[in-house]
Amino acid sequence: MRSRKTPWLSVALWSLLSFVTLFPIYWMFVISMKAPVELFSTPDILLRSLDWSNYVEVLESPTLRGYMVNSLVISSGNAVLVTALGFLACYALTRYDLPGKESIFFWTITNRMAPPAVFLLPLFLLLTQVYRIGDFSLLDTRIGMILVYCTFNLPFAIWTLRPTLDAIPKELDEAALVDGASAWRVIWDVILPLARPGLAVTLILTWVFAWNEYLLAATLTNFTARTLTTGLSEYVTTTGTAWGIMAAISVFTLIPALIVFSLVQRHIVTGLTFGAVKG
Amino acid sequence: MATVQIRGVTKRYGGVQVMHGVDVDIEDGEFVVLVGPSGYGKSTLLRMIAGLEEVSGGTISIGGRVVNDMLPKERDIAMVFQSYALYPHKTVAQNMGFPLLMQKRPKAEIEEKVRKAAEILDLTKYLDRYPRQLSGGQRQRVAMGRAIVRDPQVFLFDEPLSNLDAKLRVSMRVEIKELHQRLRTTTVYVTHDQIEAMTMAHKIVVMRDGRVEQIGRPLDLYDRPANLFVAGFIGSPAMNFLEGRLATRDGRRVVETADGTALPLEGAAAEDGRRVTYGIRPEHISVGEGGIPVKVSVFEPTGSETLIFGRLGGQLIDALVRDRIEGEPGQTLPFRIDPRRAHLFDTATGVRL
Amino acid sequence: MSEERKPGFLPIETNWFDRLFIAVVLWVALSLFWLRFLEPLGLSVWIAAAISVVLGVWIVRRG
Amino acid sequence: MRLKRTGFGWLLLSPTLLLLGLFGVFPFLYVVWVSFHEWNPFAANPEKVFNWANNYRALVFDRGFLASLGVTLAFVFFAVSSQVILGYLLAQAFMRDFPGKAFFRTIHTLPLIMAPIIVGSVWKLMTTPSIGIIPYLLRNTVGFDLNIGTSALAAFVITVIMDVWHWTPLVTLSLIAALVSLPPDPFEQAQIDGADRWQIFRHITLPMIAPALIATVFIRLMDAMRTVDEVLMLTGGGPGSATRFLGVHIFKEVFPRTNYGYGSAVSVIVLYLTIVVCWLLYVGLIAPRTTRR
Amino acid sequence: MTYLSRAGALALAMGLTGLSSPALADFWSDAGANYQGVVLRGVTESTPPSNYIKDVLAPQFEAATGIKVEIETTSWDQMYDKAIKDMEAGTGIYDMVYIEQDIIYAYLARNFLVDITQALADKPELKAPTFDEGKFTSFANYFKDANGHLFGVPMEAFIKLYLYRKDLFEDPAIQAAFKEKTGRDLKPATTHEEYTAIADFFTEYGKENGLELWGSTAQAHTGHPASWYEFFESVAPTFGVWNWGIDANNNYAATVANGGKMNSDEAKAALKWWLHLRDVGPPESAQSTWTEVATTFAAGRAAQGLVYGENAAWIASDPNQSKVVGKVGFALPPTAPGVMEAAEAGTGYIGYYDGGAFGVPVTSKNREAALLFLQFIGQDEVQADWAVAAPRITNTATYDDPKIAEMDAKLGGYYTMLRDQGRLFAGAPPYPFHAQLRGALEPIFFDILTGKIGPDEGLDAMAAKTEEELTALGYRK
Repeated sequence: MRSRKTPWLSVALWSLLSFVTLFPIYWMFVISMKAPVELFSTPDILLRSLDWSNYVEVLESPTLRGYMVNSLVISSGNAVLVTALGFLACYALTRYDLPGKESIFFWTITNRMAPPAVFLLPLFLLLTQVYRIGDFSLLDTRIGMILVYCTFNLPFAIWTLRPTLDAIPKELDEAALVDGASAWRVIWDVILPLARPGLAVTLILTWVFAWNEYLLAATLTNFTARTLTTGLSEYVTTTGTAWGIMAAISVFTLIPALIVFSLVQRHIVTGLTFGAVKG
Repeated sequence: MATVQIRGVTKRYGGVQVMHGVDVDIEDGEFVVLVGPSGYGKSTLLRMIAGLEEVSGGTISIGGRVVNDMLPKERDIAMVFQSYALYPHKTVAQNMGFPLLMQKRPKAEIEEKVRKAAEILDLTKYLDRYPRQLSGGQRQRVAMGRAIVRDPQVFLFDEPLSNLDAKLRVSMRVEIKELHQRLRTTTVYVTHDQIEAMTMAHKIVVMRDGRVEQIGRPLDLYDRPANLFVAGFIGSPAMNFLEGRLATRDGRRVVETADGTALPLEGAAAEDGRRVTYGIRPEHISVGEGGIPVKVSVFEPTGSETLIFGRLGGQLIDALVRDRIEGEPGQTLPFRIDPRRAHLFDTATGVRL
Repeated sequence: MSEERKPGFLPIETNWFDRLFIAVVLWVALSLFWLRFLEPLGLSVWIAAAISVVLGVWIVRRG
Repeated sequence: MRLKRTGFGWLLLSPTLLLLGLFGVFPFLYVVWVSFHEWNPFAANPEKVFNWANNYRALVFDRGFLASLGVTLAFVFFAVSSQVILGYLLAQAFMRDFPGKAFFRTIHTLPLIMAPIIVGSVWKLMTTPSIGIIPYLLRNTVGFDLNIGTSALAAFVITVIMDVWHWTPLVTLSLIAALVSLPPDPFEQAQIDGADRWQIFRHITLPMIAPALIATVFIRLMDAMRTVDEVLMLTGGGPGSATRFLGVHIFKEVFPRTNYGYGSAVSVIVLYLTIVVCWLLYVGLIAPRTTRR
Repeated sequence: MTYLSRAGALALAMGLTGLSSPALADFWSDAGANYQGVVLRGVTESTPPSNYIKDVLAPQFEAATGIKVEIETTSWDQMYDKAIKDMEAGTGIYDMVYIEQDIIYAYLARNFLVDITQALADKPELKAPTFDEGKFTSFANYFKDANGHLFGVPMEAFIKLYLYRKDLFEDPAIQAAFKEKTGRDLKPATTHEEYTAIADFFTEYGKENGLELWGSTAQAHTGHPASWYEFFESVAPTFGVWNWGIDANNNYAATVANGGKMNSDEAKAALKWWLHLRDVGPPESAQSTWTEVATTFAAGRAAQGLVYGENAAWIASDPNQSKVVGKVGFALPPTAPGVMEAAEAGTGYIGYYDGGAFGVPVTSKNREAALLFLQFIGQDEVQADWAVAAPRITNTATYDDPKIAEMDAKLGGYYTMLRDQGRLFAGAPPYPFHAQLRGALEPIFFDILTGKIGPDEGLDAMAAKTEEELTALGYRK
C-alpha cells in the first residue's frame, strides 16, 4: 500500500497545476481591477487593492446589459435547437437504415471545418437578400444568429451525440414500439431520458461555443442582436484599448458559462463519450 | 387472442434474399416455437410479425387482418426480447405499465393490472425498483409482465431465456408454460434451444436458411423428422447418423456401412444400392446380446443414465442407456438398435425415405 | 441511390458518392499541381481537366 | 398517409440537413462561385468578372499563402499533439483518487469556457514585451527576453501554448470519459500476464481508448485549422507572418483588402485541404469502427 | 473608459439645455415633422467623439426633431467591413457611415456617398439655418470632391504630434548630462539627427539609472497596419516622401526607376531612422499600435515620441490614465531640410492630419432625415461641449469658445497648435485603393520590421510590388 503522505503530495502537485491553469483567468481579474495607468508599467503579480469601477461601469451600461441578454438568448436558443436537432438527426442515423448514412454523417461534420471568415460575406448576402420574408431579414436578429450558429454547432452536436445514441440498445426502441408507442413517443419517452448525460454535455458545450463566438456575431449583427463578445471589440479603439473594462466584461462572460458548466460537471464524464463506440 | 397466418413471406436486404417464402399457420391460443440454429431467420420472422421489420413479399395476418403495413402498435401484440429491453430509467411498475400508458388507460386501471401481473409473476416486492437492481430472472419476469399486462392478441418471445443460467432456464420455462396455460394467448416463441421447443410448444416450426424445414407437433418431429436437418436438430443428445448403402442381407433390408456393418431396418421404400444416411437416436440404442460391436471411447455416467460414445468403422455413434454400465475406454460393447426407431434419409437430398 | 458497397479496386469500401468525392478531390489536386508545375511549360490546364474526367468516370464506375 | 420507415428517418434528419444546407453548404457554394471571379469593390473595375481559374493560378504561386499553410500545419501539429499527450496524462492522473479531485477537475476545465477572443486578449496582455507578466518574470528570473513582437519563434510558441492552455481540457474530459468506461478485466489480465506499465498502455489502454482519442483529435484538428480570434488578438499574425495561420490569412486577405475573389479561392482551397485530411482520417480510422453488423 | 461615463452624465445635462434657442427649435421640429417614425442608423468606431454622438447628440436630435437615431459603435476594422458590405450589396442598413481619411477616396470612387452640398442645394427646405459648410476647419477639404462639394460632415480631427517629456527636458541635471555627452543643448528636436541623439541619450540614461525609460517609442507592430501608417504617414513625409512615395499623376509610379519615390534614398533613410528608434525604444514597440504608443508614453516609459493627437489630449490631461499629466510638451515633428518649407508652401506636409466624418450612403433609405442629423452635428452650437467631452475640433469657431481656451491651456497648447500649424499636416493621399495596397504591401513591410529582409531591399520590393498590385487592380495601366 502507498504511504499516507501520497495524497498530500498529489494535492500539492494539483494545486501547482491548477495555479498554472488559473493564472490567465486570475490575470484577467487583476486587469479588471487596475486603473489604466497601472497597466503599462512594471507588472505586479499581487492584487494590492480592489477597484470595482470597471465593473460598475459595465453594470451601469444599458448597452452592455442588452448585449448580455442577447448573448443569453442566442446561445441558449442555439444550444437547445442544435442539441434537439442533433439528437433527432443522430437518432435517425443510428436507428434507420438510410442509404448513404455514413456519407451523410461525415458531410454534416464538414460544415464545422470551414474557417469562419469564409462564411462572412456569403452569409451577409444570404441573410440580407435571400433569406428574407418581405421586409423581415434575418440580419441583426437573434433568430438569425441562432440559425447561423447551427453551421458550426450542429455538426459538433451530431459528433458528440452519435456515440451516446449508439450505446442505447435498439431493442428498447423496438420494445416501446411493440408496447404501443408511436415513433415520436419512443424518442420522447425512452431515448431522450437515456441520452440525458450526452445531451447535457452537448447542450453545455454548444452553449459555450455560441456564447463565445465573436467573428460571425460581429459581422452579422448591428443594433438589436449584438452579443457580449462583440461588445468587447468596442473597447479596442484607435484612442486606446480599455483593457480594464474588457477584462471586466470578460469576467461577466465567464460567470454564466461557469454556472452552466458547473451544473453539468458530473454529467461530463459520462456524457462526453466521443466515439466511445462499442465493438 | 387470434390466429396468425404467414403466407409466402420473403425478406430481402438490399440485393440479398434472406427469407424464401415462409408459410406458417398458427391457431388461436396455440404456443408455436420457431426453432433453428442462430442466424437462420427465425428472429427475422418474429420481428416481421411484430412489425419491426418490413415484409418484402407475402402477407402476414393476425386475427384475419393483413398487418403487413401496420405499425407495431396497431397490431396488438406483445413481445419479450432476448435482452428484455427493460427501460432502465423506469421502475418495474412503470416498465410494466408502459404499454397501458401508451393506450392512455386510466391510472387506476394501470395500477390494478400491474399489481395483478406482479402477483402472477411474484414481483410485488420489486415494483419500485429499477431494472439494474434486479437479478436476471427477475428482469426476465418483468419483461413478461410488461407483455401480459396489456392482454394482447399475440405474445412474441425472442429467445427470452438465453441469457439465464441453466437452472433458471428450466424453471422459467415452466413458468412461461404455466402462464400460457393460464392465459391461453396465441404465442410465437423463438429459440435456438430444441429442448425449449420440445417442452413448450404445441407446434414447432424448424427453420433454416430462411426456409421452413418442418412444421409439426413436438413428438411428430421427434418421431418423424422430415429431413436430416430436423432429425439432427431435434432431440438431445442428437441423433446418430451413419452413412451407408441400402442392401438386402439374409432377406432383410439393411443399411450397409463402409466397413460392412449391417444396420437393421424395418421396411424401406427404396431400391438397394442407394446411398442413404441411417439415423438412430442414442436413447434407442441399448447394450445387450446380439448387438453390433462398437469400440467405446468414453463413458459419461450422469447417475440416472449413461452416455456411451463409440466408433463404428470410423463413424461416431453414441448410446444413451438407463443402466449403469462401467467399463474401460477401448473395450467393445454390443449396441442393440431398435430397428422400428431407425430413420432413413437420402444422403444426397437429406429427405426422409 | 444504392447503398450497395461493391468491391472495387479502391482499398476501402465505397459507395458511388464516396467515389464521386474521390474523383473531385483528385481533380482539384491534379489541377492545382498542373497550374503550379505543368502549365508554365505550356500545357493547358484543360488537359488536366480531361484526364480528371476520364479518371473520374473510371473511379465512379469501377472503384 | 403513413410514412415508410426510412421516411421517418429522413423526416428526423431533414431539419438538420436543411439548416446545414442553408447556412453551410449554400454559402460555401457561393464562395466557390465567387472564387472564379475577379472581384474587388475598390479595384478600378469594381464589378465581378469571371476569370476562370486565375485566382487559383495565382494561388499556387502565392508565397504568402504557402508560408501560411506551412505555419498552420506546424501549429496544428504542435498544438494538437501536445494537447493529446498532456490531456492523456491529466486524464490518467484524474483516474486516481485524491482529496479535492472534483474541485481540481472543475478548475482544470475552466479554460474551456473562455471565449477565444478573451483568451487572445488576456494572453496578449500577459505577453506584451517587457511589461506583460510573463516576459517580466522571465527577464527577472532567468534573464530571458521574451519578445513576441520581434521573435517569430517566441510568438509561434506562445500561440501554441495558448492553444494548449485553452483546449487541453476538452481532450482531458473526453479521455476521462473513455477511461472511466473501460472494463477492468483486460488490465487485470495484463497484470497477471506480467505486462509493465508501458506495455499495458501500448497494448491495452491505447487500443481501447483509440476511438475516443481519434474522435477527439479529429474535432481538435478541425478547430485548430480554423483558429482566428485568439491569434488575431494576440499577435495579429505577426511578427511578419510567423503566426499568420490560414484563418488569419483569409481574414486579412478578404476584409481589409476587400479581395473577395482571391480570398474566396484561398478559402476554397483551405476547406478542400481540411476536408481531404479529415476524410482520410475518417475513412481510415473512424468509419471502420462505427460500421457494425 | 472615463469618456464614456462622462459623456453619459453630459447626456442628461445637454438634454435639458440643448434646446435653449426657440428659433432653432422651430426649424428642427418643423423639418423633423416629415420624418416621424424614421429611425436613423449609423455605424462608427467607438471613439470618444462617436460615443458623444451616440450618448448626447443623438438624444438631443431626437428631442428636437422626433427622429430616433441609433449608432452602432464597433472596432475600427469591423466598421469598414460592415459599411462596405452594406453599401456594396445595397442593403441599406446604414443611413450614416463613419468615413475616415483612409477610406473616403475609395467611397468617392465608388459613388457610395451622398453629395451633401448638392443635396442641400436641391432641397432648400432641408437646409438648417445654423449649418454652414464654410465654418468647418480646413480639414473638411479632405471630404470634398474636385468641385468642392462636401461628402462628409467632419466629426474628428487630429494631427500627429511630437510629444516630449517637458519635465525631463527641463531638468537641469539631465540637460547638463546631455550637453556633456553630445555637446548640444537639450531641447525638442527639429531635425532627425537631433531626435536620434536625444533618443539614444535617454535610452542610455534609463539603463544607467535603472529606470523604465527609453529615448523614444515607435508604433512598430509587426502584425498590425499601425506600423505601416506610422511609417508612411508620419515618418516618411518628414523626409520629404509624400503620398507614400507614389506619383499618382505619373501612372501611379512607385519605383524610382519609373519616377516614384517609394524606394528613394529619402525613403530608405526614413525607414532606417525609424527602425533605429524602434531599437532604442522600449521592447513593446515591436507590438505597439497607436494605442500602445500612447499608453507607453502615458506610463512615462518614453522621453519622446510621435503620438496621435486624439491620444495626446488624454496623455496630457487625464490622471486616471496617464502618469505624465502636466509633464508633456508638444512640438512639430523633426523634419529633413526643405520639408518644412515645402509644407509651408503647400507642396508637401510634415505629418498626418487624421480624423473622420459622417457621411450618408447613397443606399440609405432615409437620406433626407440623415442629412438633417448631419447638419445637426455640424452646427457650431454643439461643438464646444463636444470638444470638451472628446478633444477634437472641426469648426473654426470652436477655438474661441472659453471652455476650449481653458482646455487648451490644460493641454499645453495643443489646440493652438492644431489651429495654427494644422495646415502643415495632411490627410491620407487621395487613393481609392488605400486598404487594398496596404494589405498587399504589409507582408513585405512586416518582414522588414522583423529583419527578415533589409530595409533597402525591402523598400525596393515594396515599390515593385506596389506597381504590380496597382496594375492588377487596374489603376496602373
